[in-house]
Amino acid sequence: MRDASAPAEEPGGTAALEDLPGGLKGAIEAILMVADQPVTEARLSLVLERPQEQVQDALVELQREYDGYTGADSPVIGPAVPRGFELRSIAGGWRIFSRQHFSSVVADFVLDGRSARLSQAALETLAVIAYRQPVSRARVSAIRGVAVDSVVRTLVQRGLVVELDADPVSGAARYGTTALFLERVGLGSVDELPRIAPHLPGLESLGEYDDMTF
Amino acid sequence: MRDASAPAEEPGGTAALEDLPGGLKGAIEAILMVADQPVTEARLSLVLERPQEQVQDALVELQREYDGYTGADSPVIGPAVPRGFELRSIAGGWRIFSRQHFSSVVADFVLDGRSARLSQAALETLAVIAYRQPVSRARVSAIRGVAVDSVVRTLVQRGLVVELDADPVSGAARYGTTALFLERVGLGSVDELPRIAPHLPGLESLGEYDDMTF
Amino acid sequence: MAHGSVQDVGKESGGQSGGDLASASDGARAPGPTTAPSVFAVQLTNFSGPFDLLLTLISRRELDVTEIALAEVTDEFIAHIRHLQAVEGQWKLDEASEFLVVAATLLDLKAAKLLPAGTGVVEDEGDIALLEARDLLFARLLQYRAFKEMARELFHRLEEEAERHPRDAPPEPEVLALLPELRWRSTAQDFAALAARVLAPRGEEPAVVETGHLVSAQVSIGEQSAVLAELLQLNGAMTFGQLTRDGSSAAVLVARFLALLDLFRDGSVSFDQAAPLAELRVSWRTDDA
Repeated sequence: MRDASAPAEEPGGTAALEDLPGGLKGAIEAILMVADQPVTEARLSLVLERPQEQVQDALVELQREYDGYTGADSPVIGPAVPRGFELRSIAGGWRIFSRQHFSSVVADFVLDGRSARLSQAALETLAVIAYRQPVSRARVSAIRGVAVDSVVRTLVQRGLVVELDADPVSGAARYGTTALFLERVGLGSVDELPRIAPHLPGLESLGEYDDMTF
Repeated sequence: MRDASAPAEEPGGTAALEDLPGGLKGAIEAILMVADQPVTEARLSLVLERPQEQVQDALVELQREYDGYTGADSPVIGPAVPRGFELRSIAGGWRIFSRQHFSSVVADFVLDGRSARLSQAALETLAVIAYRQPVSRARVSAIRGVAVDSVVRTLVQRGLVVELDADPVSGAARYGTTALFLERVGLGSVDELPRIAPHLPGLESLGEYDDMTF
Repeated sequence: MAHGSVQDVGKESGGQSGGDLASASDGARAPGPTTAPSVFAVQLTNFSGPFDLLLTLISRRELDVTEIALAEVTDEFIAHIRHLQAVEGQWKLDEASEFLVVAATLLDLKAAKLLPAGTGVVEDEGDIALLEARDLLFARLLQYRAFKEMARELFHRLEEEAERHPRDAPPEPEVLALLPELRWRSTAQDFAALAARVLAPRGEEPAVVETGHLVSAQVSIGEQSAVLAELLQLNGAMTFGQLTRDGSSAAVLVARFLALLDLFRDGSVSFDQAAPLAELRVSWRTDDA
């Protein structure tokens, strides 16, 4: 898929972006497609090293394209056909969402895919959070050896886990378990969680392993 | 949030989808926006209540559109301009990815744990398991000439390899690769792995050496 | 090229010392400027087993696997594992045996080459066994090389794929709110067991050979040494039969025997045999002896 001839390696990097297939708009799309929260124009401007007005213009153009209107330089015959997604400006940033009028389809998909039981990955992540709270996603991820972002999200959606505070050092959000969790496992408080030391001698010294990456 | 004016509630639901602006393709796009793993054609077919061939055609059309080619019914003047994202068929399903040549600008916005590199020992072990699955650790060890227990454990933790079954003769656990592995190497299925034969004529007959020690 | 640390040499790195493939494969492709043909400079590369080492040595000299100049490569291989051993202090048993098996096979082959060529006719069973050993070694080496190639291929694919990022963004909150009722099965106890498993350290498990089914009780050679020393110091010279009269089990008997060898090696006891095949007498050596 990559255009091997693309002169991406050009010296004086500011020019290179426009030479890549898709150019500035493509770069913005690439970012917005994988960002899981709104991205501000200021941040885009910073990362892409382009003036904020230029970024803003590109965003509005993209928004119009997704809504079915094409740029003046590429006229399309026929009625405007919107894409299944849209670019919305919310909470001071931009984010791609499913188009609203497809929300029932999206709901069908989400409901169909969601098992009424927690996956093994979700249970294990929940266990780590329960015993290590308050704990950041990065730390849980280090303990489990895999990325846990979507699993933590599921647990938050399920109301079993909640964002407690920010890590004083890194500023990363830290998670803990909820009252609903306690209710499900039949406990009055987190302190009543069975000790896990008997299962594992020397657990106390485990702290140092947590932060290692594997 | 749902657009009340959209004719989604029409009786005889099968017709409704095509009446929505964007139609089937739009609906598929809307779903791809919220998917957190590759979505199979079968599942799209089920949720959208459309024949699988129709879904497949729409996916291929979307893929081409993102790559910069437009359908015959909407000719665009000028060269094909790819979008900043692409639709790929991997690990048995379809998923949206940022386009590779924008990786440097996208990297700032994602932290998905993909960057963690595997050691040479892990890569070699992964290769043997991928090509010889289902395969026991002892067999992998015989091919590599060293014990592989801890390496296999690492691969299992990373979710790239999984215990499949027990060897019918020895009872030893046999391992194979996972969907995550396919996703990470960008393949649709294990059958798409590059043929091993060109590298080594007559390798097929070597299988018998695996179990021999000398 | 010299990428691995000393501690890493020859060890399974367990996936934690990233990205050595590129460097190792570079070494395998092109003989670096550091490899003067006359002097063998030991490279502290992270060799992933004996085949890896052997392949690297072969390709460094730009030789075909099937026609390796055995004498040179064998010497380098031996030199290398000697060096590794010196650096490591000691080997892990399973690793060492793999290296030694390959080294022994190479030595056999080298020896055969050095001997007068003879008639070229396979003469005895020893020759045939040697040919088989050679073919087997080459076959395994070829096979390993093929998988190494594949590993490189996988590496490139992984690297390339890492530049594409999948979309992983949650739906809108309204959609997320649509959740089927959770079916919950775990009790607090299940949960604790799960947590204990997940939180367990994942480092190397010590390689413990389970012997519980073989020996009912552990017998320490050290302890038995002490027992022997006491008996001998008390009684002067004794026969082995006398020394083991109170032995309650075969394990104790064996441990006493081994302890006796230990003591002899240390110069603590001496053996005295009156006539050929006569019973040995063991006596404690005093300093003035």
